[in-house]
Amino acid sequence: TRAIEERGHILYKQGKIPGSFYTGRGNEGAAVGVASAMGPDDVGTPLHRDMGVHVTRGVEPWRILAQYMGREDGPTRGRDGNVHMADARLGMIAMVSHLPAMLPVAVGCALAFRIREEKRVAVGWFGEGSAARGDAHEAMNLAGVRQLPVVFVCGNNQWAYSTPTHLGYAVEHLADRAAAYGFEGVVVDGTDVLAVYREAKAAIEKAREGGGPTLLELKTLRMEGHAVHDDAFYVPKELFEEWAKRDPIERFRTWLRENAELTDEEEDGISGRVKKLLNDALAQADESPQPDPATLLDGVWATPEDLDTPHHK
Amino acid sequence: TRAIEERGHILYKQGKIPGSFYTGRGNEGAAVGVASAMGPDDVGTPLHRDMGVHVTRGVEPWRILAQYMGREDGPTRGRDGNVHMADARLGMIAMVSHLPAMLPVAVGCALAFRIREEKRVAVGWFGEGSAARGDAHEAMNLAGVRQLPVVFVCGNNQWAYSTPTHLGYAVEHLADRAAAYGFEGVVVDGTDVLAVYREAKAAIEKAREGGGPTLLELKTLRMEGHAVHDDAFYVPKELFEEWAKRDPIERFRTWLRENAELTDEEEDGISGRVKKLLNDALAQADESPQPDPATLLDGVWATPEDLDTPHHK
Amino acid sequence: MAEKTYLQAISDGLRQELRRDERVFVIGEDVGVYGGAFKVTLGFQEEFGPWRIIDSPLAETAIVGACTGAAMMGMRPVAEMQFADFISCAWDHLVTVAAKQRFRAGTPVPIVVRLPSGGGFSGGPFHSQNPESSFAHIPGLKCVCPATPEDAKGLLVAAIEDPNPVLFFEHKHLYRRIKGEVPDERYVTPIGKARTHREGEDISVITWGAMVYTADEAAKQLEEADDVSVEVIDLRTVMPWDKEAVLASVRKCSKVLVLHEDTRTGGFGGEIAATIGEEAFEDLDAPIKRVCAPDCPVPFSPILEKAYIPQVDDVVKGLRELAAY
Amino acid sequence: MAEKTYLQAISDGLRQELRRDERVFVIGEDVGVYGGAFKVTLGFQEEFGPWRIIDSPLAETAIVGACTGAAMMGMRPVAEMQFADFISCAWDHLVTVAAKQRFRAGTPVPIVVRLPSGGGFSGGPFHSQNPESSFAHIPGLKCVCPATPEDAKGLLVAAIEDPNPVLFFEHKHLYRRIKGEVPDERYVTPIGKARTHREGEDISVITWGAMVYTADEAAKQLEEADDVSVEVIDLRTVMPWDKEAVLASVRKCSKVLVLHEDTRTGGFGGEIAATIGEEAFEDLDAPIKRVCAPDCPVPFSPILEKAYIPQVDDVVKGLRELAAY
Ligand SMILES: Cc1ncc(C[n+]2csc(CCOP(=O)(O)OP(=O)(O)O)c2C)c(N)n1
Ligand SMILES: Cc1ncc(C[n+]2csc(CCOP(=O)(O)OP(=O)(O)O)c2C)c(N)n1
Ligand SMILES: [Mg+2]
Ligand SMILES: [Mg+2]
Repeated sequence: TRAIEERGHILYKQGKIPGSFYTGRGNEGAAVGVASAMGPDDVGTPLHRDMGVHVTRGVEPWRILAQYMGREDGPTRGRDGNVHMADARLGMIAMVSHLPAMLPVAVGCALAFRIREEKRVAVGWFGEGSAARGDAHEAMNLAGVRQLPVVFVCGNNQWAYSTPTHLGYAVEHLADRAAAYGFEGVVVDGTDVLAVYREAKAAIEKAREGGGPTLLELKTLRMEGHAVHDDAFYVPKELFEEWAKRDPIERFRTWLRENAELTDEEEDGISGRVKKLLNDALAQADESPQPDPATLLDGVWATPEDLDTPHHK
Repeated sequence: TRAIEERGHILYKQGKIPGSFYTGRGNEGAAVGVASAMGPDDVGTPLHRDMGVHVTRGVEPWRILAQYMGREDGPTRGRDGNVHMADARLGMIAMVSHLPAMLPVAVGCALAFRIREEKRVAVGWFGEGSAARGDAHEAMNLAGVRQLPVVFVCGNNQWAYSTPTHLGYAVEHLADRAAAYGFEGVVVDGTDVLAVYREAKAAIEKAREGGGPTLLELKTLRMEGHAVHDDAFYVPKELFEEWAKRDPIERFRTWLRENAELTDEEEDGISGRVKKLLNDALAQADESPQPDPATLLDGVWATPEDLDTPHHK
Repeated sequence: MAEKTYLQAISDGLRQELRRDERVFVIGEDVGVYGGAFKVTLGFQEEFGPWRIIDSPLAETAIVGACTGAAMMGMRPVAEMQFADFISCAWDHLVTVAAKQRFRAGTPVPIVVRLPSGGGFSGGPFHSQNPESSFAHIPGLKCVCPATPEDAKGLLVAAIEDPNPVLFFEHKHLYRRIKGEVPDERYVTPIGKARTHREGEDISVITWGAMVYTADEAAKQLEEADDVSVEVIDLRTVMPWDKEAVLASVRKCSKVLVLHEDTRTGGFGGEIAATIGEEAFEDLDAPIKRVCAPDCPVPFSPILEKAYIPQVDDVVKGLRELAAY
Repeated sequence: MAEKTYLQAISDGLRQELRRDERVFVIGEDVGVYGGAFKVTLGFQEEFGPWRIIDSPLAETAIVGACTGAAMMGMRPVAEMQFADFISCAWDHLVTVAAKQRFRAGTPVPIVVRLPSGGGFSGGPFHSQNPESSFAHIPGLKCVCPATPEDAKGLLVAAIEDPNPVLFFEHKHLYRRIKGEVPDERYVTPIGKARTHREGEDISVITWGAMVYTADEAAKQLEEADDVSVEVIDLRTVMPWDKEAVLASVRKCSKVLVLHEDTRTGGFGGEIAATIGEEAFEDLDAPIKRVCAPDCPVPFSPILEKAYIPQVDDVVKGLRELAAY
């Protein structure tokens, strides 16, 4: 089936992108599963493990590479780096470093939809570590009180930098906190892209129909260090081995082979296309010019014309 | 029984103090009940409805009146007003307006006790309205993760200024949120001083023995406007009438008469002593000098000598 | 045209915008049934309903953060802080998200945050502050501080139209004390243009907000008692601030006093004085004097507060020193 | 006495205090097993245990707020922010509670917050900021910005001893790049005393943090190429700042350049320039020049960041203009 093949396609990409792209490793299924469940007019605030969301929404790989290189054609034109980016035309809002500062923003998007009585949904991502911050609480409380069309996606990859979950929170499942805000919480195996898709779809459609917020907790393991410099010495090797068996891409490949008659030829075809796509992307990104220092101050203040964005309609 | 009589004594005071003192009306039982359950070395961060806490801890009424008058002998020496005060020697920490900004501070006191392995407990007050703020979440989460000796007292008087509870939170009892932080929550009738004392005592002693935090939700009704200027037109009259029947002072008087053989003579005696005490206090407060503007800047920076306070030992 | 209080002008201006632009909505604590702590939105919820005049939970980051999200989806949110002092609870959101989103991602954040600010009535350390200097330092945030009813309405309209996050400082002490003629129709007072509150020749006073009236009083006294003519420039907006107007006045008077109600050290008056010193060095006949609050929290006691907030006498003293220099 | 990096000096100073005073403890994100994002507390948890080197949840208000409470109970907390940028999440607590408690209630709050700050390595808008100006404006908070390994240790000790809340800005760019002799024994470098990094006659540069080295480079160039002698004053602490030392240098050189890495408008350089203009007006032979970052967030691209952070060439240019004035 094409839809699924496309998702597989994207998952492959994820596994194949070099360098800092690896920071989402182990989370590709979660990211892609949720993004695939979103409607075209839905919006979201994906974070640093959610490259798969941008790719699924259709950001061209070469522009992502240009972003990493700080080039003029990256979504932030060299103003910000790595996954601190988004394409407004695709309904995505660029994250800030401060976690989970984008959750109140996602709730605000949902508030706009509710005021205008549009059947659109906002999706807000956060990690299990940043669940400890006040922003998570204020956002979920407001969303619960007003029953806004927002889905909170907690990527629980068991570590916040070097901090294990028992030093971050003292409840069994973060999804259980949803009850404290008057909506539903669901725990999902984040390495099973189809399960994620199913639950995300249900939550998003529920919100769309006026059923209020849902808190999805996607359990995964961060399969590498917090970032490239971190070798994750503090994570028990057994844990890595155990979760390696549940690699979302492998799981989905197996599923495709067993249920979607994915053949060796098709797979090689996909890998081939991906390799080419990324080679072309790299070349194209490399041709993107460096930003011009003379324009540094241009972007500080918004002009009335800036308001003609899909965002602001 | 003297202890109880003293509490009754204090309750009477509460009812008799003029002007802004009324802002605690309906909450006297809750405040006094909790304060009476605290040990001499325990500390707390009472708020604007908790005059009863200060009085119970032994702040002399004349100094409170001096505080209201902005005089030199008020606990803040005219620097801050009304209940924004505390006597460090009595283990109290002066509140700020920003709610519930004192909760992380109370948790910090408990952290110090835990680090030093002292059997002391910190009590942090907040209202049901301010439960929506991030500070409440961050404080309870840290306390839960570290199982610190702190008791959170939520004075749920059903209104946050003009905001009813259903616009402030979407869970039945705020006490239920304790589960989200890994400790126990208890709902108590805040107009029953003895019930409050009982539950507060249990929570405080549990914390003292290493049992971790408790969230007490004391249900009352704010029997007047948010402050003197507010006539509370938005509160249904029926609600006032219903809760008037449960006036904590009346309830406790009745109890004293039925169980502690409180006689008319004793009662008149108490009211007499209270009247005199307050008259004297007013006179004494009135003699307190105005603060000297020349000293305005003296208090901005702490000196090493300032650290010789009971607080800092 | 009708005479209105500063507060009425704000209220009417906001109602007018709510009527003409359905993208505009109000969110804050007690803004609905109660009409806001200062009754600026009194009766609004009846007219516009609970989804355009939104009573929020007690959570400033949620309020302002939600405004940012709604603005990105095409709304024109107007948040009310119950007191300006509580904006500290939304500091991170404003400086981290709202201020930088346009620069980083090209996404404008057209929000307005209304901030009842200022002292003078024993509000104490947490109901009297003037935090504009803290925000004026953050690139991407605008700070508006009207002094007259006419400006209050016109600048509020401008703030709502502006595609950037705008902090709208309403001085509580002016709410009911200051009256003035206010056009009934809609009009825009441009952000970034100062006004000359009083013409003068000898000394130029640069100020904004409630201090405009303190400066004017002092100017009167100097004119009458000392025969010194004092110009009073009302900046109207602190970020952006009207450097050209200030420099023109400085070149004319060649003596300057910068006056603000916030504390001195690190206050925005330093920026203004430094800029004048840098760009009008040759025009100055005397050191630039700053009259500000001393470096401490706002005290509660009336006597202490009087010693804290710059008084007419303090300005007169400063002007006399400049005149004598 | 041994040669140490800036980072090692901070680490050793902190360990020394933890050893000699059991009231001192460390709390922050990943400070325990991991030893902190920059490894300042590497190995500390083994030595002092999990209740003195505390891995906190990801919650800055909880971290700093808990420090305040613990300090009131007699402890000497040292909080670590993973990056200075994240202190914005504890802004409200610091300005509302910690800064004002002594003034209001007579209760001192002896806490230290360590803040790895500054740019120069493409950290982008949220891992490069220098927020000291925002805090220096708040009465009751001290801001310490060491430039040398020796000062880093001595000022950290002073900060821990100080009965007030102290923000300790550690410049990330100096961590491993700057080495210097550091005494092994405990010593206190007083807060509020500047040091003369370089003696000069003609122009005085007032700066702090990493910019001390930028200024020194520029001074060298002017001495060699233009035969102009430049004095470099390292403030060491921005609040309180050493006005006397600055004014003395100004009186000697009568030309001044104020340099900082933070953005210009509303930055603390304005306060310094305004004060000099007010108190040394007659001594100035040229306008006070400010060299600072332009008014925008810190950009990620190396090329843009180079245009943002003041470079040696920018300072040289400013000095030449002053020399020619
Ligand atoms: C407010 C804030 N404080 C600290 C940091 C530094 N930091 C970046 S990622 C991270 C760990 C986040 O853990 P989690 O929320 O579980 O997300 P994950 O990285 O595991 O996906 C930390 C502490 C931050 N980004 N924001
Ligand atoms: C952070 C913050 N925002 C707004 C206010 C203004 N304010 C003072 S009291 C109050 C209502 C508080 O309600 P609640 O927490 O239920 O306490 P109560 O007054 O009912 O005892 C509000 C909004 C404040 N004090 N702090
Ligand atoms: Mg995580
Ligand atoms: Mg209440």
